[in-house]
Amino acid sequence: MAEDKREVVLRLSDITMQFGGVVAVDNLNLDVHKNEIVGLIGPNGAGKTTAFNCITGVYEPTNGSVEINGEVVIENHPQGKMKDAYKGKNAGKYTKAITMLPDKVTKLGVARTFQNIRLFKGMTVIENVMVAMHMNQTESVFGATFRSKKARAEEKAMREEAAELLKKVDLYENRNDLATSLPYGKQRHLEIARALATHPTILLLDEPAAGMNPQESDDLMKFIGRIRDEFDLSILMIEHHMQVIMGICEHIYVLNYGGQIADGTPAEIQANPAVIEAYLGGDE
Amino acid sequence: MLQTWLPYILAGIAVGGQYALIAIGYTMVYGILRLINFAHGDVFMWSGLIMVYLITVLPLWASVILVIIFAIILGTTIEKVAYRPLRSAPRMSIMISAIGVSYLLQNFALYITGGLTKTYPAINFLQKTVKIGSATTKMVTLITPILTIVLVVLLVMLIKYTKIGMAMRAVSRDFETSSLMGIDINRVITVTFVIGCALAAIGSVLYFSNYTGINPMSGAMPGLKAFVAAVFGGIGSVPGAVVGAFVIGVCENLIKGAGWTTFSDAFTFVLLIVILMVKPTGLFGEKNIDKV
Amino acid sequence: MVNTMNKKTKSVLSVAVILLFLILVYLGDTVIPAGSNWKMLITVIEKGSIYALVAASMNLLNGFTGLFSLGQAGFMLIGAYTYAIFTIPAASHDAVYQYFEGGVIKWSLVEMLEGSLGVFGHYLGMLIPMLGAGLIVAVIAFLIGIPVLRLKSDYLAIATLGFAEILRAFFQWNTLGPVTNGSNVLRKYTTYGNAIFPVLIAGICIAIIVLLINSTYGRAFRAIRDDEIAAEAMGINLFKHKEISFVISSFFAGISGALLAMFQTTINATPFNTVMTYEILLIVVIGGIGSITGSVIGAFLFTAASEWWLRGLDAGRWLGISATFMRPGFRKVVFAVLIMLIVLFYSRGIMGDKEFSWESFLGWCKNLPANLKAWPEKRKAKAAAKREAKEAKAAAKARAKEAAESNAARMASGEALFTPLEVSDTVMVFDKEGK
Amino acid sequence: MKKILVLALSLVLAMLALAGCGGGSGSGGGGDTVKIGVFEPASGDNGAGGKQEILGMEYANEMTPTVTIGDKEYNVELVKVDNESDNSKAVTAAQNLVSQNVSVVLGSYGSGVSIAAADVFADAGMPAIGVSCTNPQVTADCEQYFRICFLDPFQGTVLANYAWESGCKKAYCLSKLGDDYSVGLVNYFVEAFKELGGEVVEEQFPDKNSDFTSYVANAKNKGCDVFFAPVSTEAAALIIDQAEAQALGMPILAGDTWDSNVITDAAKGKNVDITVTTFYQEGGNPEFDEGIKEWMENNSTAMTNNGGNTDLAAVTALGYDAYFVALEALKAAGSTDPADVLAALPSLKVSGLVCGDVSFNETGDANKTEAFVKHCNTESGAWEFVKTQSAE
Repeated sequence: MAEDKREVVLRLSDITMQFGGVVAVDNLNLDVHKNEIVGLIGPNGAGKTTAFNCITGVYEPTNGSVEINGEVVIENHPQGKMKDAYKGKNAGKYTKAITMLPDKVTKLGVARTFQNIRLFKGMTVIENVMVAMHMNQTESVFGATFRSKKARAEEKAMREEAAELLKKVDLYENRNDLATSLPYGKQRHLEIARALATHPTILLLDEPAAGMNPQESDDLMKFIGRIRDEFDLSILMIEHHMQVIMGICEHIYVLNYGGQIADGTPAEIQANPAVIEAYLGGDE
Repeated sequence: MLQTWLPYILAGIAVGGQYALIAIGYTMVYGILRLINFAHGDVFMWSGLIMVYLITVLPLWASVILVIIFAIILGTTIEKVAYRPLRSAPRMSIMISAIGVSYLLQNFALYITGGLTKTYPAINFLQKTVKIGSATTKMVTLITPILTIVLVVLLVMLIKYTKIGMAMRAVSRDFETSSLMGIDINRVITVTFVIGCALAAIGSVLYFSNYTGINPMSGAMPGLKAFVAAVFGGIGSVPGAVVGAFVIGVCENLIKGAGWTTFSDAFTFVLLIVILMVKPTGLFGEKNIDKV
Repeated sequence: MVNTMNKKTKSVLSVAVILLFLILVYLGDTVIPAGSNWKMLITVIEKGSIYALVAASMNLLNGFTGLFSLGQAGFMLIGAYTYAIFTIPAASHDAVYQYFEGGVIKWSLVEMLEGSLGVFGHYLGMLIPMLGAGLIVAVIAFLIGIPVLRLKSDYLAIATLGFAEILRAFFQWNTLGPVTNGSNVLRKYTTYGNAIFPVLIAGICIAIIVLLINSTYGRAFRAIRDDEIAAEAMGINLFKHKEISFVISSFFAGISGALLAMFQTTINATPFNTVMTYEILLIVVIGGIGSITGSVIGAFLFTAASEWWLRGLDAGRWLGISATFMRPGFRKVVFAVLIMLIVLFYSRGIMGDKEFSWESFLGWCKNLPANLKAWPEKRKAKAAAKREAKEAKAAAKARAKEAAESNAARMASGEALFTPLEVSDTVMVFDKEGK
Repeated sequence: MKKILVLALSLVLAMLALAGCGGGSGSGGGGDTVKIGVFEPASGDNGAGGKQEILGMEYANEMTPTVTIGDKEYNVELVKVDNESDNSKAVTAAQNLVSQNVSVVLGSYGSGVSIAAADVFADAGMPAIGVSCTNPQVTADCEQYFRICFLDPFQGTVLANYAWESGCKKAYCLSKLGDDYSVGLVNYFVEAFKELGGEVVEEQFPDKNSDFTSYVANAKNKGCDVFFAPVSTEAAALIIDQAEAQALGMPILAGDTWDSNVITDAAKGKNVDITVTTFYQEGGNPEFDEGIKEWMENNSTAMTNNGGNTDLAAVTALGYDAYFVALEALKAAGSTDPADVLAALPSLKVSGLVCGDVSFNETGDANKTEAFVKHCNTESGAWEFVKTQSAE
């Protein structure tokens, strides 16, 4: 396997997530390089979304570490009750306990979408995008309430940028509609636009093509490629549509029952017997 | 030393047992519907109030049975009318509905009683004075904890070993999946309310035999305290609620005994906040993980 | 045309209406004699505007940030006491704090400032303790918020309710008597002279709340309400924003507490109990959770109904009907039933989550005759639709039952391990986290 | 369905609005009626007492339904409003009375609500006659408030003297948090009792409390020899019950609120020793006693409001007196204008009342120097007269 020369922007080392006695993610090691599109696949319940949640700070991994742009931002090792209950590997390897809340992770440039779309239901399309820009505004609540000059300027800039972004994802026409009134496919686009509004360097997409027909998936594929170039992103995506994954990912990781069973280029993965067995089911 | 504190401990155990009987209703309903049934304390108050009226025409045993039946009907009707239609509505709506029902029950009681305190009928057997060591107290003080424990053991057995008990556990664990498995959710919820209200009615007989005045607000404080007991023990856990109730009952009386009477009610809430901070799942509660 | 109304016209119109209202209130309070029934209208406007403010502040939390807090009465209590304590005239201290040797604070801010600044000082002396009331409440809310705001919805509700009860006991504590007068009422403090005062203050405060809601922070609050996890993923610091919302809401609850103190002319901790919080909550619900306009309308309706219109129900004579069942307490029963009807059948409240705007108002006025005319047909259509929906529901129910049965059978045979279960369209979706 | 409901609701509200406006103008025009406002609790903690006080006024109104003011005969109409024993509701309730154009207000039972409403009456220039509100703050600094009963400093001293004279050295004093009446009376009692050389233990119970076990136990444990609890009748019944259950073993002492059949009913057949000070001794005016009892027997609502029997409460007698004081004031004023009534009140002297003559001192309080001491006979369930006691 050829060594990737680009710098690593996201690295998971030995990430293990254990809920009670269930190991949802078992010793996952994964690298995302700059401008790379990486796929994370596996059958239902393989622990893909859990891995996402470990990266974004929603869950605290039981063991292992997450590095963003070469810096360890999350690290944990089995503690307390988990010390005895821990079933994973590399128990003694990590010693620190660094946690990070999801909003901090986002501020570090990691944005995500959700498997089951989580738009802000009571808000319009443009408001959904503007919310994501809130973290970058600097005016205090006092100034913002009383519409200081700075607040007005920031608000205006925000609105303009959001409009720009919406144009890029073909949602400008719908900007004043309620987010929930959009058709399903557009809601997916909006979720991605919203994630982009946080100015990420790494984008995590959780099943962006779920529920789409082949034509839509195809469009989405192109769309993802386009935003990667346009926004200079590195992308890690979970997907079931093999067509999408194989079409755009440069590197693919395969999970099954929490464990990492293979990684490699699309061609390598397609030829890997373990993967085929995981998907088609071997002899039980 | 014990001589001095015995009366407080006895009173605490008695009132704790009565809180426990109310708390079970809270904890079971919360376990299944994730709803703080604010009206539960008022069902308890109404049980007491109905007893006052029934006893004037019926013998004691018949009144007690009718009171229990009344509480069950009231509780299940509230569920059917005020909670069931809102089951798929946001969580806040159903809680507001519960508060509204509580407001209605209190005001209706206010209207019926004319705002006056009614004296609970004397049940001689329960109100007989007995002497334990240095303390003199009512018979009900001794009967309450025993009866409470017996009822709780029966209830725990029901939940553990019967089919409906199994269904209840399943529903409290996972509402959607249970309904997919063909469990009749509505029946489970109704049974939950039946059990909760019946116990509250029994609790009302014991409680009001001990503290014989009933007014429209009589249910509010015991209700809140019972809910705190349920949280303390770990919401959804029946034994937890009982332990919580006894702890609250005893502590409350010891605090009064220590001369901090101003803060006897406030203490319950301090306890609530401390437990929520330190162990939000309560003593026996289980942690559940949010799905993202 | 309604649609072409420009911004300037709208603001002129709004200012004109507000000014007219203020003038009417001012004149109303001055001109209407004490013995007139219309005086009740002024009383309702006073109390209604105070409740409108506290309801709006509660709506900011419950309706816009999605925090189910029940501590409002407790915060009003602190506000009321703070205001009262600093404005009791020096000469009245001995009478008010009769059991506590005149208390420890022997001066009144109003008198001090009045002495040096005249009438202006008088009002400044009222405004400063009122602002102080808000600030003290905000600080206390900040401290309470640190532990409490990490809790999930109903735990938060019960914890804030608990704090309110603790505060109430604290304020009645005899040891604090020299400051709070213990169990006894505080009275004789400076109150406002004309009903325009609470209306104006409440109006300004509500306007600030509206500005906040429409700012970028308000957007963040609504994001938290709609979806906490997504909001967090968008870089919104949940705790910080919940604290901001909680503190600001409490600040205004404190101000409204101070206004309530002035309205009542005497203050005592007992009535600031859970019933009061429930009443405020019900106002928010009646008006519409997520609509400030609704909270304001709700507050006036609630006050007018409970204090004025329905009083006849207690006295045995109402709308010309006399009946023996109309005795004290009947008013509250009718009132509670009305509220339950709203909660059950009209849970979006009067305004839903819409706000007042001139366009929609004028549009509504314009379409009213047409709508009224079309109403019978609409009703027919609706009935038909309802019938259809009912039939569809029954059919779906049957399907769901079938699916459940077959699922159960397949579960039993172990088949379901390999194939997904059927999910029917009407299987009840019960959202445990209330999203 | 929803639409209909919405429409119905808005219709009801619209009608309410009309009713609110229409009701006033309709009843305000009657030329031959003079309205007397009754500001009393009909619900809440003091509901029972308030109702008994209203009974006296109703009976008096039935006996003397008209009054001649100037040379014109007026029908007297009682306008009742429920202050819910709640200080925050009292203000609007009082405002409601004022807006109904009454000439004078009677009430209230319970001092807190009267203090709370005082400013409303003051602002409106409405004369108010306190009936059984004994806290000094009611009339202090309020020129519009008068009262026909004695005051707590007086009553507290009387009770302290009585306790001391019966050989009590250490008193347990219980009051209710946030209740001006009980806290105030306990305060005056403590002051006087300490001056006499006694010792006190003070405790307070919170709102809505119904568990008095620990308070009774505290009194016993601290070695007190008298249990002073001038609280509402609601709490009183519960205290008596616990006193019996735990064999309190010391006399219970209380103020005027306890002079009610609620107490005698609760104490009947129990081993408790209850003594109270009060305004009126049953049998002091046989004619009145018989009359009102007969009236109650023929009036089931009145009977219910009195707690189901015809035992007289002192506040009923006071309520009766208050009505006649109001009539006399109206006569003296010569008009139905509240301002004239207010002007007539300070110099008013009324005799022939059942609880003794009434004249007001400069703060507006009745000049009363005697209280009746009564003891509860637990066998017959009736009050027995002990003595009259003055403060000295």
